[in-house]
This record gives sequence, structure tokens and C-alpha cells, in this order.
Amino acid sequence: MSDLATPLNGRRAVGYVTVSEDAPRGMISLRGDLSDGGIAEAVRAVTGANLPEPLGLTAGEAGQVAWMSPDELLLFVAPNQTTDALTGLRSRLEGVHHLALDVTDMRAAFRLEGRGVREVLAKVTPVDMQTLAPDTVRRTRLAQVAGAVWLSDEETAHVVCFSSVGTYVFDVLATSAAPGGEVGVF
Amino acid sequence: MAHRLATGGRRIDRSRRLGFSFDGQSLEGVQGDTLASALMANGQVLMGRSFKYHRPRGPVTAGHEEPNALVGLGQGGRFEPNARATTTPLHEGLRAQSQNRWPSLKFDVGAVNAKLSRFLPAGFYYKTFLWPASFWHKVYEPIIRQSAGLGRPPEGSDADRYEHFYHHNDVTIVGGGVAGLARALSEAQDGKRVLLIDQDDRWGGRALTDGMRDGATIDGQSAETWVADAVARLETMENVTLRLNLQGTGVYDHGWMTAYERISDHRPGTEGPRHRLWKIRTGHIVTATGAIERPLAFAGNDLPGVMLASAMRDFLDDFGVAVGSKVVVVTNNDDAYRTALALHEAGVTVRAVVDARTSVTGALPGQVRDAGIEIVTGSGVKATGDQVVRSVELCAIGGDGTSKGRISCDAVAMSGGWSPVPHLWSHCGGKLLWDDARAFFYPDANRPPLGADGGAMVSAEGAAAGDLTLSALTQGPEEAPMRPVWIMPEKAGPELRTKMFLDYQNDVKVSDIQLAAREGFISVEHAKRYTTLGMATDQGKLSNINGLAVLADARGEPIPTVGTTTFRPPFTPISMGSIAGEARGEIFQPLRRTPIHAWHEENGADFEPVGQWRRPYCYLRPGEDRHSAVKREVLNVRSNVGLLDASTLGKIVVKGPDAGKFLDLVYTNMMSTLKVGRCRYGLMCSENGFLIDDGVVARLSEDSYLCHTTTGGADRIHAHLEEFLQTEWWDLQVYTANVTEQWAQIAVVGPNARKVLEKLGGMDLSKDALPFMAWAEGALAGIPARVFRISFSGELSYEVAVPANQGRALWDKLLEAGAEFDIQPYGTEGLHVLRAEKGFIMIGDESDGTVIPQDLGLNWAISKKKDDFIGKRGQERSHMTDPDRWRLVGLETLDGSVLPDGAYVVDEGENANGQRNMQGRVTSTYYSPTLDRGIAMALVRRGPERMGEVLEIPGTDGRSYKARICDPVFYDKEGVRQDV
Amino acid sequence: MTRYSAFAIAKQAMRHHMGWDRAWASPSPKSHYDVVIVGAGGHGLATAYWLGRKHGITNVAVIEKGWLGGGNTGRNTTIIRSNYLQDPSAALYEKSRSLFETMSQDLNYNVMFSPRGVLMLAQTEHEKRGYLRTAHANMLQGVETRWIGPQEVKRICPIMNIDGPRYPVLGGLWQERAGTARHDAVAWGYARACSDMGMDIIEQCEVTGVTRDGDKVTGLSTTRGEIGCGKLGIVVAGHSGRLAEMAGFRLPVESVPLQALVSEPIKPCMDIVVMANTVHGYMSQSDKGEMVIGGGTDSFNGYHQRGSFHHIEETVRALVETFPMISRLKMLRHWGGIVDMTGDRSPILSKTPVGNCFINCGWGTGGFKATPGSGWAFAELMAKGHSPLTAEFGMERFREGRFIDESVAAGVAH
Amino acid sequence: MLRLHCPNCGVDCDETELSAGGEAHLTRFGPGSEDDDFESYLFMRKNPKGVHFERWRHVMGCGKWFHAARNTVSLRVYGTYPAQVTAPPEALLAEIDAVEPGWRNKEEA
Ligand SMILES: Cc1cc2nc3c(=O)[nH]c(=O)nc-3n(C[C@H](O)[C@H](O)[C@H](O)COP(=O)(O)OP(=O)(O)OC[C@H]3O[C@@H](n4cnc5c(N)ncnc54)[C@H](O)[C@@H]3O)c2cc1C
Ligand SMILES: NC(=O)c1ccc[n+]([C@@H]2O[C@H](COP(=O)([O-])OP(=O)(O)OC[C@H]3O[C@@H](n4cnc5c(N)ncnc54)[C@H](O)[C@@H]3O)[C@@H](O)[C@H]2O)c1
Ligand SMILES: Cc1cc2nc3c(=O)[nH]c(=O)nc-3n(C[C@H](O)[C@H](O)[C@H](O)COP(=O)(O)O)c2cc1C
Ligand SMILES: [Zn+2]
Repeated sequence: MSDLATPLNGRRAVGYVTVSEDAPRGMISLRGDLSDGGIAEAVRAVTGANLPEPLGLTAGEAGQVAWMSPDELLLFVAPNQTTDALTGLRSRLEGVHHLALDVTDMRAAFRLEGRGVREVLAKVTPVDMQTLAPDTVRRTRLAQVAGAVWLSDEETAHVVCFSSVGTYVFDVLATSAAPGGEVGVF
Repeated sequence: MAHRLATGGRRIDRSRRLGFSFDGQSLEGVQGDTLASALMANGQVLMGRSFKYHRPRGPVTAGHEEPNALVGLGQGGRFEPNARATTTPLHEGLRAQSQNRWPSLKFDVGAVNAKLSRFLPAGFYYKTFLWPASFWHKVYEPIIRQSAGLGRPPEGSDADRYEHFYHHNDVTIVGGGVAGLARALSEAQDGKRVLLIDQDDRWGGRALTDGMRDGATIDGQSAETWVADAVARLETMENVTLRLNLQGTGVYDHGWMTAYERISDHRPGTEGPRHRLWKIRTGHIVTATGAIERPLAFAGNDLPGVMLASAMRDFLDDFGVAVGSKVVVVTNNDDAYRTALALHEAGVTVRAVVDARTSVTGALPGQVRDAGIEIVTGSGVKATGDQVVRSVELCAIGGDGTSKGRISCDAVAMSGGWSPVPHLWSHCGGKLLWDDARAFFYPDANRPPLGADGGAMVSAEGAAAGDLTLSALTQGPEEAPMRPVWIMPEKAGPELRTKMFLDYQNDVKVSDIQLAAREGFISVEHAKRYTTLGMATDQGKLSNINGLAVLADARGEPIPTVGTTTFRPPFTPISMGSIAGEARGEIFQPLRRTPIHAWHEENGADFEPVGQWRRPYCYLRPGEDRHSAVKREVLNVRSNVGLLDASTLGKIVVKGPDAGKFLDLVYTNMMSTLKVGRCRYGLMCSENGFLIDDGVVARLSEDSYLCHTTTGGADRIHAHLEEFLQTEWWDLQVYTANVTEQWAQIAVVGPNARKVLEKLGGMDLSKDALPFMAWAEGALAGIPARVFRISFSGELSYEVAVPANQGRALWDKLLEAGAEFDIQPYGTEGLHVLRAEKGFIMIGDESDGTVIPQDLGLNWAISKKKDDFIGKRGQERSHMTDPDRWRLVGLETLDGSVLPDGAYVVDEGENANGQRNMQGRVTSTYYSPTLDRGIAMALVRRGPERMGEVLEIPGTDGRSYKARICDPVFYDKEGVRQDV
Repeated sequence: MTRYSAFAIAKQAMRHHMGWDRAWASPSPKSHYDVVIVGAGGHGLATAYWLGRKHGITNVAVIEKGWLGGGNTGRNTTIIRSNYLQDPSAALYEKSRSLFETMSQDLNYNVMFSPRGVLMLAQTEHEKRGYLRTAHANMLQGVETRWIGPQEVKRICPIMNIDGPRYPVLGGLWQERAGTARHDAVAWGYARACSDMGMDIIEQCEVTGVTRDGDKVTGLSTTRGEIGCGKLGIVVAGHSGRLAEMAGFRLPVESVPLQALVSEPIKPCMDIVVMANTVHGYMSQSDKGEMVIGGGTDSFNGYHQRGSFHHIEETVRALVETFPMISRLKMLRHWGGIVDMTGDRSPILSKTPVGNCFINCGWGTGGFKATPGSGWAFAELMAKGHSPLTAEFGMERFREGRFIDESVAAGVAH
Repeated sequence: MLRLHCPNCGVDCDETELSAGGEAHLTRFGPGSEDDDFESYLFMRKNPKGVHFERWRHVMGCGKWFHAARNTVSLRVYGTYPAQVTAPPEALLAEIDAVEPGWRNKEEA
């Protein structure tokens, strides 16, 4: 299906960590007053997830919610659910000052797998990758561009960036993960 | 003569032999050798030539402070100049070349400089080469440049790759000698996250050579045992990271550090990066970087074979290499006696120990006496030889150098005492104290560099802190006080002083510093820059203290009053490659790609960089050049239909109850009155009033707008909006989002545009349903789309935005549907020409950061009704309202030719500075395919008031162009074509 | 003063160079001078020099808080060029460049002015148009420059990679008579000449206050006592804001660290100066053989002469891309200087709201090249009250919105 | 290489994740204002050698602006605080008083 297209068509590079384009996901950017109960309710209704704490990531049966800033969340839903979720949000937030947008197509997402995921990311971001707890989302710098990283477990990391620089970020990660570059400190 | 001993050598494995070459000659060393030890094992002490006088030089140290033994390493894409032989691990096949000599290391023509050295004192070049004036650049400078410089420049691209690595911890300890290890243990036991690094490939520092020799103990254990034990304990601790071959190179503010890891220099061509630059963010930095021995300033102290005493015993202990077979030790302290003992034990003849002190009583000298080695007290030396030292002449230390006898030898071990290594401590402003008795600067613990919280960011430990013998930890032989000696002998005359080298690499001698002082270069910083003391690749690690002392003496002031020069990173030079890291080739910078980028690449796009995007300038067909391609593309748009990838245009959603109010503040025109479903062209200015961006705003709903920006403007303008929302008008209820990349945007432009789109089906795009400056949402060919009827070409035009991942599909469908109308993509140049023919301005061409909208005749887009908008106040200033401002007009050349890019309109006469007066400039100039002649826009003084006037525009091509002022709209003045 | 020459060296060589005089005297401050210049950087010293040489004012002191030439004069990348876009700048920098041509002879001090040529590289169409504009302006301003194509770029600078891959070289603006000079020598040469005219150069003397009588300056408080003056010239670069504050007026300047670095020395491999603004880096090779490289400024105010490492990184990255061979060279040292940036990035040479007090500042990242011209023009302003070369550089231009914006055609200063 | 705490998201930011926004607490002068005030708003900066209140944006992170009190010589950071205020919080000023006695006088001079 054409609407499942991703910017890199599922590219993959195998080094001492495997870097691959993540499976397609719907992404919704939601801005609003997060302390307003209405937002939490709407988010729960469409994803099943609770509102995350700052820098947190929560999951529900229909999606995940990542904290982006004090007034912004990023919702991940199944790719074919984006429009419904968006409609759901908008109708529930009728009358509440907010902004909800489909941002699926403006992002590229990567998955890193292997024992060295923390280390490979530590080559491209100034975040302390040694201590970053799983399900903590850090928006940061990835080499020369902005992006977000989080770990879902010790051997799986996720990276999201803008789609126009998807190829760049992929290449940077693949280079960092290339054999012979093992640092071996974490 | 230098040679390998039959036994010994802690670092080497004699069973593994390694072939290498030096200046083309094949030689053999063993595993564990450095290039320097391997060369000396082969009898080769002469390794290079000095910078200025091209004097023969051999290694003077065994480590990172080496100023002399610099070589060119490797070949082709792996060639590196100025590599220190003393820290270059030997590997099979290593190829090294000596430097700064011609034709050969032994016979160097440049060595004539040494003969002329009397005429080439410090700073001689400031005093001569003055006449004739043109000779400096044409004659003298090239000769000086050729004779200066060290290694050969690398050529071409680097065959290796590099990377960075960020590390975070509580404490970073630099130096894994006993002091660093002990500190690591105590910090680790406190539960801190500790990083302990050492530049060497083994732990233990000097304790392994020095501590093992005289039976000193650490905590009651032998040094070797203690070190092994400490490392073993640290290795078991979760919170400790231990790294060898990692040099702390720079200390920066807020606990930030760089460290330099050499990964594959000793196995070139293997997988993985060559160097890795660590970027460390740490809570506290400990410098346990030890101490460096100082040379003694005696005449001939730079001859090959004259070496630091500690280096000589390192070569012996670590590599089983004796630098000579008959050695004289010259010292002012007890430590050098360890070298005498080491040599003696290894069977090397020690001809004498010459000690500057008049009475020598300590334990170590005692052992030397017991070994039957002669100790000459109260004395100094002068060394003689040619390409290696041949003998020393003894003299009284307090005298003028009158010879008291000669001792023949082939190596001299010298020691002027030790200095703590203060570099990292000092990089961020840590202060030093002077210790008179031991004659060194050491960190002042009360004035450390301060961190972000105002607390001490760095502390020093062990020898680096001035505790040379680690008094709290180690129990060794008592050492008697040293006697500071800055010039040997103290009353040496000028003849001798011109042979006493301070800075070996840059050939700075005692006489040079004294000359500098005489000429008033008495500030230590002046003396440095006048003589180049400490400016060589070793950054004065050996020379600075001696130089300072000589300067202090010349000034008649104490050393601490003179002070040191500034310590700057890096600790030792690091490769540029490591600084650039992974950023090379494809990933030198992010290259931004639109969803249609791949199609452009496959279809002849001639790209131009626009910010980090690459946009097709035009699409070249076989046999076409840029000019003919652009012409074809433009004509095709005017007569058929063209396609433009406009995805890079910025798209910002602005939503909220106050969205209209906010946009009224950021645009010069009124946006709150825009109707839902309609579009309006808008301008944005800076507070200075200057035009910063333009674009079409579409009102999406009662409370939301979509603002288009220029390609370069997307991020900048989004940031500009957020800045005002967050920091100035935070009471406004508005959210913004930069959705530039969510949408692929394709402009379908030309008389046949509607026909093509109608073939795709799904939306009513008729003039009535979607009039000019309206937009609609729907689906085209099954793809959800927003269609804007806006035009930057003056033609019937639709901009279609679809979700980015379907952009390519839409593009393909448009090409397919448009085939029968000869649809063709066009590039940025075609876009520019089309808009110029219509007199539309382009941000960056008609505007340049100094232009206000009023200059461009855009007053219609500046609301008079609004009390305020960003830039309004700025535009009220006197210079902005000056009627003489240059304003936008069209220009047509009288002969139809194309005006040169960037040309100026001249006026009569000259200004007060003798410059030709100007009255305007060309902002855009093109050949118009539609009109088949040159067209241009220009900013001209009072331009619009001067229609019809003919102006003179000189080109740099020697021609002078004549052009008439006209309306900037060259084509379809009534605007009927776009509104069909 | 002993004149410098090869003959003088030969004569001294026989005496082991024992007979050389001090290059400049080191007197104690007198109680009053006709003119006091604060700041013994290149600009302050050049001002004093021209006050004496051209206007006959020699009862002058130059006050320096540290060692002379130790500010930005001693830490800049020494690029000298005059291919500026705007008329007032082109006039001032061209005057300056022409004075460099004879400076060694004027001062009897070899400042090693090396007119090896400066190339401003164009790597985007936009940049190319900017330089074509500058070329046209320069032609009318009497500044010799020309646009050259990529092949000629390669010919005069073979170590450059002109084929990209990211930013292929489209050509460049070439000023053949631009170049470099030995920065320290410029300060030393002026100091020696000023001293020779009887002026007092007072080092290790920090100005801590400005004394006024009504709205006129009458003198200074310094760490070496009170010094009276008829006229005061403030020429202290990054510290201008401080001095203005002492004198009682405000300046539109901000101080930020700017960084530079040098590689280890190698044999000659680059005969020109290259500035690559798209990728942000510039490089030349000194007579000693180091590659001298200029970096960027911190984006926040600072008085620490260090700067942040990531600017070094950005510059080196750019230059490795442009000159691939430097990848295997090693960085020897990097440092920073505090530069004073004005609202339009052009300097201020101006009278001030305070009587008898003049200010010369705001040279930002690119004032070394202006040293002799700035001194010439500022001396004229101080002596006569006006100078055609400084006319447009008054501080009132910000209020009027009359910028002298050099960044508009392309790129950065230096 | 600064490190500043972003009060909006709680992250200790590396300098490379931030963009600097110049002097804080400027009063915007718009149409009708005096030339002096307008000039001062756009150009005249305190540029102190010492305590400086300034604006930053966590551009590579939460995207939010905040304020920092920082010493321009020692680079010491006294604290960070939200962007939506027109003056530094009193508690922070008191803290600065404690470590830099007399800094306010310098400020006024
Ligand atoms: C890294 C770097 C690279 C550069 N590259 C170039 C380049 O390639 N080309 C170019 O043209 N320009 C360049 N510049 C800019 C150039 O260096 C300066 O514009 C120029 O040197 C300024 O000279 P100056 O005499 O005005 O200031 P300075 O040389 O800074 O002199 C000012 C003097 O005033 C003294 N002072 C300050 N306060 C007091 C006080 N209270 N009392 C007494 N004395 C005081 C200072 O100690 C200092 O010595 C560069 C600058 C830097 C930092
Ligand atoms: N008797 C004397 O006068 C004398 C003089 C000097 C040293 N010593 C002996 O030296 C030892 C001093 O111990 P210590 O631990 O203080 O110093 P050390 O010299 O033993 O250890 C310093 C360590 O730091 C490393 N190092 C230096 N700079 C570095 C950098 N920038 N990055 C990474 N690593 C770096 C060195 O490789 C070395 O391993 C004692 O054993 C002492 O007896 C004695
Ligand atoms: C053009 C130029 C060339 C330089 N070359 C060298 C050099 O070869 N070796 C060196 O150690 N420093 C060199 N420096 C840097 C100076 O040592 C010094 O770092 C700089 O003048 C700033 O002073 P500071 O570090 O004492 O603050 C050079 C500086 C300049 C401006
Ligand atoms: Zn934040």
C-alpha cells in the first residue's frame, strides 16, 4: 500500500549493531496544556496510554505516547489508524486550545539492535547513553541534526529524525556501527 | 654506539621480529619497540634535522614530549608528517622517512644555516630583507619558507576513517601512574563513576622503571605488584572504566574534556577507525600526568646521543637498548644516578657522573660510588661531536667554561630536575606556584580552574601536583636537594651561550632569549613570540622552564614574576581527521532530500546546493547545456505545462484563538481578515525593518493558518515565530508547528496545468470552484491533497501538497497524465527566470538583509491600519524614510543584451574617498526566453520616479551597458494568464 | 635608534649581538599628555604613529594593560584584503592594504607583508552572485579584484578539492594583492617607531577609570596612577564596552570569543589565502609552515579567551572537506581572542557623546587588515575632528538605521 | 563547552543542543517609541564582564526558551529560570549576591 511507504524503503545495515529503518508507524503531534485533564483523557481514549511524565514514554493497547516538551506529545499509532486517531483527538478536544497534526510523513525512524546500541548512539549524541533508562525519550542532537532516541530494552534502541535527513542519519549510524569501531566501555 | 643489549627490555618480545624501513633502508626491530628504540637498536641515533639551522638531531626523550625525532610515516593516503618516533609503535612493514633535510639526512644542504647561525639570531628577519620592497614576497620569503617547515605535506585524500565518542562520568583521571591508580581506587570506592585513562599502552607510569630500580615500595609492595594489584581491583569494579592508549588532550569549561585514542596507527589498513576523539563530560578532572625531566643548557646539548637521563634508562629498561656504550651522566639532582646505576648494571660503561652540586651525599650517589663510577662534583660540561656526541669537556659549574679535562663518550645522559606536567590543569585557568628549592611550577590547589557551579573543576595528583616521589604512598631512598642550574657553566660567555639549546626543535638558544631581553622583549609572551621558544610541536614541554629561567635572570627578577606562557590544548598534536570525526564524504554534512530527490537524480538533474538541500537547477537532456535546458524549461511552462518540486518550501501551521492577532504582528500585512479557503501573499520583516521572508498564507480554518516560507526560511522563520510567542507575547494562545517535511509539494504550472490535474481526477479545479488565490482539500488520483491556486510564474498554476511519502507517486502520475501535453519538470533557474519576467521579487536577490519592503514597491503589502508589527518601528527611522533610497525598477538594455550579474549603476563623479559614485545596482538579471532579450531588476536611487531614464552600467568585462528604467513587470502586465 | 639592515646584523654578529638597543622604551607615565591612546594593539599603536608622522602630535602615550600586541593583534589569522562590498569599507580597507605595501620600509621593520593573494571561494550560486556583485563594486571603488573560474582556482591552489562532492567550487573572487603579514611584527614595528618619535608606550598599566570635567574627558585613572590628557582615544577591541562605561556612554557592541588554530609546520604547500564561507573556514600557510586556520565565534557573550570546541570542530570539518590533505596533519594549538561585534558587524570610528573622547572599536573578526588604515584615519579624526575615511563609521548610524552591512553579498569578515 | 539546565524539560543540556539568544529582559519598543529607546532595544547591550542574564533555546531538545544567569568571565552558572518573566527571580538574585558581592553596583555604573 502506498501510504505505508517510508522515506528509506526499509534500508538496513549490519555492523556490530544492526541499523534498520523501523516498521511504519502513524505519528501525531499534539500540542496543548498537558495539565488540562482533557488532553490526558483524549490521549488515553485514542492510545490507551497514560500521559507520560516529562521525558517519558508510555504505552497502551492502541499506541504509545512520548513526551516531547511541556506542551507537546508525540503519539505513535498503527499506520492505518492515524486518521481515526486524529479525528478522535480533535473531536474530544473540541473547544480546548490545542494543535493536533499528522506528522507521520515528516519523520524517519530507525531501530538499532545488538549489544552495542548504547555505544553506537554515544558516538553521535551528547546524551549520557550509559545511564539512559529504557523508555526515557531524549530529544537531542544526532551528529549534525536534531532527533530523538530511546531504548526499549538493553539491546534495542529507537531513533527518530526528520525524513529529509533520514538518509544522513542512517548513514551516520551505519558508519558508527561498522565493524572495527567497537569501543567496549559500556 | 647505540645498540640492543643481549638481555632486558620490559616492553619487548624478542621472539617476534618486525621488518621496517628508514629512509629506504631495511631494518629489523622487535614487537614492543617504538620506532625510536628500534632505530637505536640498529645504531641509528641521528633521526632528524632541526627547524632553523638544520642541525643533526637524535631523540632526547622517550615519550610524548619529544622535540627532535620526528619522521614521516607511511605512504600515499596513509602518510603522516611529523610523527614522533618515540611514541610510534613499531609494526611490520612500517616505513619512515627523515624530514627537513636535502638531499639526505646525513648530508643536508640546509645545514649551511648552522654555519651562518651567527648571522641568524632570534628575529633576524625583522631587521633585514627590507629592500627592495618587492623582494620580500618574490625572493626572500620563498627561500625562507622552503627552508622552514618540517615534514612533507600529505597529498590527496586520507585513506582512514575517524570517529567521536561521548563519555559521561563523575571523575575523569588522566594518567595511570601510581598516583592516578591510587586516586581511581579511592574515588571508585566512594561509588563514583570513574574513567581512568593513560596515553601509554601499560599502566603504572614511571614507577615501573624508577620504582623497581632502587627497591622502593608502595604500601609495602614492589611497584610492579602494587600496580598489577591496583589494576586488577579496578577492573572488577562496575563503576570504573579503564582505557589505555587514550590521551587527555584538552580541558574545557564546564567539565568538558577531549581525549585522543590512537586505534590503528600500529596496524594500518585494518578495519575500524584510525583515531577516536573522546568528548568527555565529567564532574571532576584529576590530572595525574606525572612529571617531565628537564634538559640542561650546556654547549652542544643538542648533539645526537645527548639525552634525558630518564629517557636513557627507559630505553634500557623498556627496550633493552643502550644509547651508547660509553656514557657520561650530567646532573644537578639524585634521580639521574638511577640512570648511571641502570647503565652500569646493564654492562654499559659509565665514564663519569658530572654533578653540578659541590657536595653529593645521598643514597643513590652512594650506590654509584660503590659501583666504582667516578663522580665529578661542582662541575658542568660542554659537549662536542658532529653527527653524534664524541666527548664532553668538564668545567667548573660556577666558572666561564674553561676546560678542566675531556672525557670521550658516545652518549650523554642529562638531568636538570623534574617539572610537573601542568598542561591540563592550566587549560582552563588553573594557576601555578613556583617551588624555589625544587625549581618547578606546580598547581596551586587554592586556585584551581572553576566549574559551572563555581567549585574546583580540576585537581592534581602525584608528581603532577608537585609530589615527585609520591611521598605519602611510596617508601624509597632519601634524595638530597637538587641545585637549580639554568646555564652550564653559570658564567659562560657568548660563544658558549650560542651553543646552548633551549628549544631543540626551533633552535632557540640561551643567547636568543638574552638577546630578546636586551631588545625589550621582556614579557614572557614577547620573548616567546620573538624567539619562537615553546612554539614547536612539543609546545615547550622541555624548553619552557629553562627559557623562563634564562629570561628571569636577564631581567634580574625571580622566575615566578616572569610567569609562564599560556598553556593551550591539545596536550600533544592531534590529527585534524579525528577532529572532523565521521563527517567526511557522504556524511560530511546532512544532505536534505525531498521525497522526489531520487527521481531528479535519475533524470538528469543538475543540482545546486540550497542550504543543505540540493535542488535541481535544471534538467539536462543529452546534448544540452544549462542555458539551453533553462530556455526549454521556461518556454515549455509558458506554452505547455511544467512541473516543479517545491517540497522544500517551508510550511508552518499556526493555530489558536489568537492566531490571527499573532500573524498580524509578524507579517507586515493584515492576515486576520483573510477568509477561510483563501490565500494571501505576505511579507515578514526583522525588528530592524528589513525584509526577511515572504510567502503565501492560507487560512485553513477559523483558528488556523498555513504559512509558506522560502526554502531557506522554514527553520529560521519557525524559530522566529516561536521566539516571539515564547519570549515576548506569551499571553497569546497560539501553537505553531513546522510541517515542512510532512508534505511533498508540486507546482503544476502552465496553460495546460488544469487539464493535467483534471486527468488525475478527484477534485473540481475549475476557475469557479477554485479561483486564483484560493485553496481546497480533497484527493487527486486517490492521494489526499491540498491544492493551492497560487502562482510565481504568472501562469495558470496549482501547487499540490500531498503527504510526503506519496509525493513520488503523485509526481509519477503527473508525468504520466501530462505526457500528452509535453509536461516537463523545471528547476530553480527556470523558476527564477519565470518570476523575474513577472517582476516578482526573490528573497536573497532583491532583498539582501538591508532592503525594506518599501524599497521594493511592496507598500501594498504593508498594512497602514495596524498599530504594530515586527519591523514597523524600524522602518520609521530617518535612513529608512530617506527619499533618496534605492528603489526597485525594471531595466531593459538598449541593445537587448543581458546585464552582468551584480553590476552597479554609476553616477557622475567621485566621492570624498575617490570612489566612483554609484546610484543603484542590478539585483536580478536574466536572458528571458519568453521575450528573447535581457531583462533585469535593479534598485536605483529614486528609481520609480525616473521611468525612461537611461543609465550606465559598467561590467567587469570591460563593456559599459546602457539600460532604460522601466516597469519591473516584463510579461503579461495585466496578469490575465494566471487568472484563467 | 639603530637602523635595521643586513649590514647592521653583520656588524652586530661580530659582537655577539650585544649592541642592539631596546625596540621600544619602557617609561613611567608622565602626569599629562596631549593625547592618550588606551590599548596598545595594532590599531592603538598605528593611531599614535600617524598622529606623530602626519599631524605632528608626539606628546602621546599609549597605555596597555598587558603586553603590547597581546590582544587580538597577537592572536589573529593575519588575513589582509580589501575586497569589501560597501563603499566606506572598501575605502578604508584599501587604504589600509596599500599602507601595508610600504609598511616595512616606513617602519624600518620587516612586517613580512606577503601579497600572496586572497581567494574567496564560491560554492553556491548565491555566493557566486554575491562575489560577482563585489567584483563590480570593487572595480568602481578602485580595488583590484576579479572573478576566476574553478580551473584557475585549482591552478593557484592545487591542494584544494574543487569537485566537491557536496559543494563543488564554482570559482572565486581573487584579490591578487591581498595577503598576510606577521601580526606581532606589526605591533612591534609601530611600537618601535612611536617610541622613536618620543612617545611613551606604557605596558602593564590598566585603565580603571576615566576622569571628566563636565562632559569633557580630562584624564584617566590607571593601575600606575592618574594620567591627564587633552584628548582620549579608546582602542581596546573586546574591552570597548568596559572603557565606554568608564567614560560614561554606551556602545552597541558585544564581546565574544573567536577562535583560531594552527597545525604542525610542514613544507610549503599553499601559496595563497583561501576563505571558504559556505562551509565556514579559512586557511593559509605561515612562513614557518603551520597551516593557520580561523574558526567561528561563540554565540554568547564571553571574556574568556578560549571559546567552545565545537566551533573548532566545525571549521576543521569544513577544511578537511575542502583540503582533504589536512586530514593527516595534526592540530598543534588552538586559542581564542575577544572580539567586539557591532550591530552591523562594521567598525565604529567615531566621536562620542563625551567631549575630547574618541572611540575606535567594533572590528570584530576582521580588523587586523585594517590596522594601518584605521590608525591613519582615526589619527586624522582625532587631530582634525573629521576624516573622510571615518565619516560613515560614526556611532549614530544605528539610531538612523544606516548600516554598513558587509555580510549581504556573501559570507563572513576576516 | 557550556552545560545548562533546561528548566522546561529538566535536561542538562550540552552547549551543542542549545542556541543562544542574547541579553535577557529587554523591553521591546515598538511604533511611537523614542529613538533612544528603540536604539537601545535593538543595539545597546550591557555586555558585562561578569554577571549576565541571557536567553537560551533548547533547540535540539524541547524547543523551549529559558533564561540563564551566567558569569561571562568565569562562565559560572548561577541558575536558569523560565523565559516568561520580565526580571530574574529574587531568590536567584540573592544567591548571586552571596557569591559576587557588589555585582549590582557594577551593573548600575
Ligand atoms: C582568532 C582571531 C582571528 C582573527 N583573524 C583576522 C584576520 O584574519 N584578519 C583580520 O583582518 N582580522 C582578524 N581578526 C581580528 C583582528 O585581530 C582584530 O580586529 C584586531 O587585531 C584588533 O586590533 P586592536 O588593536 O583594535 O585590538 P587589540 O589588538 O585587541 O588591542 C586592544 C588592546 O587594548 C588593551 N586593553 C583593553 N582594556 C584595557 C584597559 N582597561 N587598559 C589598558 N589597556 C587595555 C588590550 O590589552 C589590548 O592589548 C581576528 C581576531 C581573532 C581573535
Ligand atoms: N625521583 C624523582 O625525582 C621522580 C621524578 C619524576 C617521577 N618519579 C616517579 O614517578 C612516579 C610518579 O607517579 P605519578 O603517578 O604521579 O606519575 P607517572 O609519571 O608515574 O604517571 C603519569 C602517567 O600519566 C600518563 N599521562 C601523562 N599525560 C597524560 C595525558 N595527557 N593523557 C593520558 N595520560 C597521560 C603517563 O603516560 C603516565 O603513565 C613515582 O613513581 C615517582 O617516584 C620520580
Ligand atoms: C598567525 C599565527 C601563527 C601561530 N603559529 C604558532 C606556532 O607555530 N606555534 C605555536 O605554538 N603557536 C602559534 N600561534 C599561537 C600562539 O602561540 C598563541 O596561542 C596565540 O598568539 C594566542 O595567545 P595565547 O595562547 O598566549 O593566549 C600562532 C598564532 C598566530 C596568530
Ligand atoms: Zn528543554
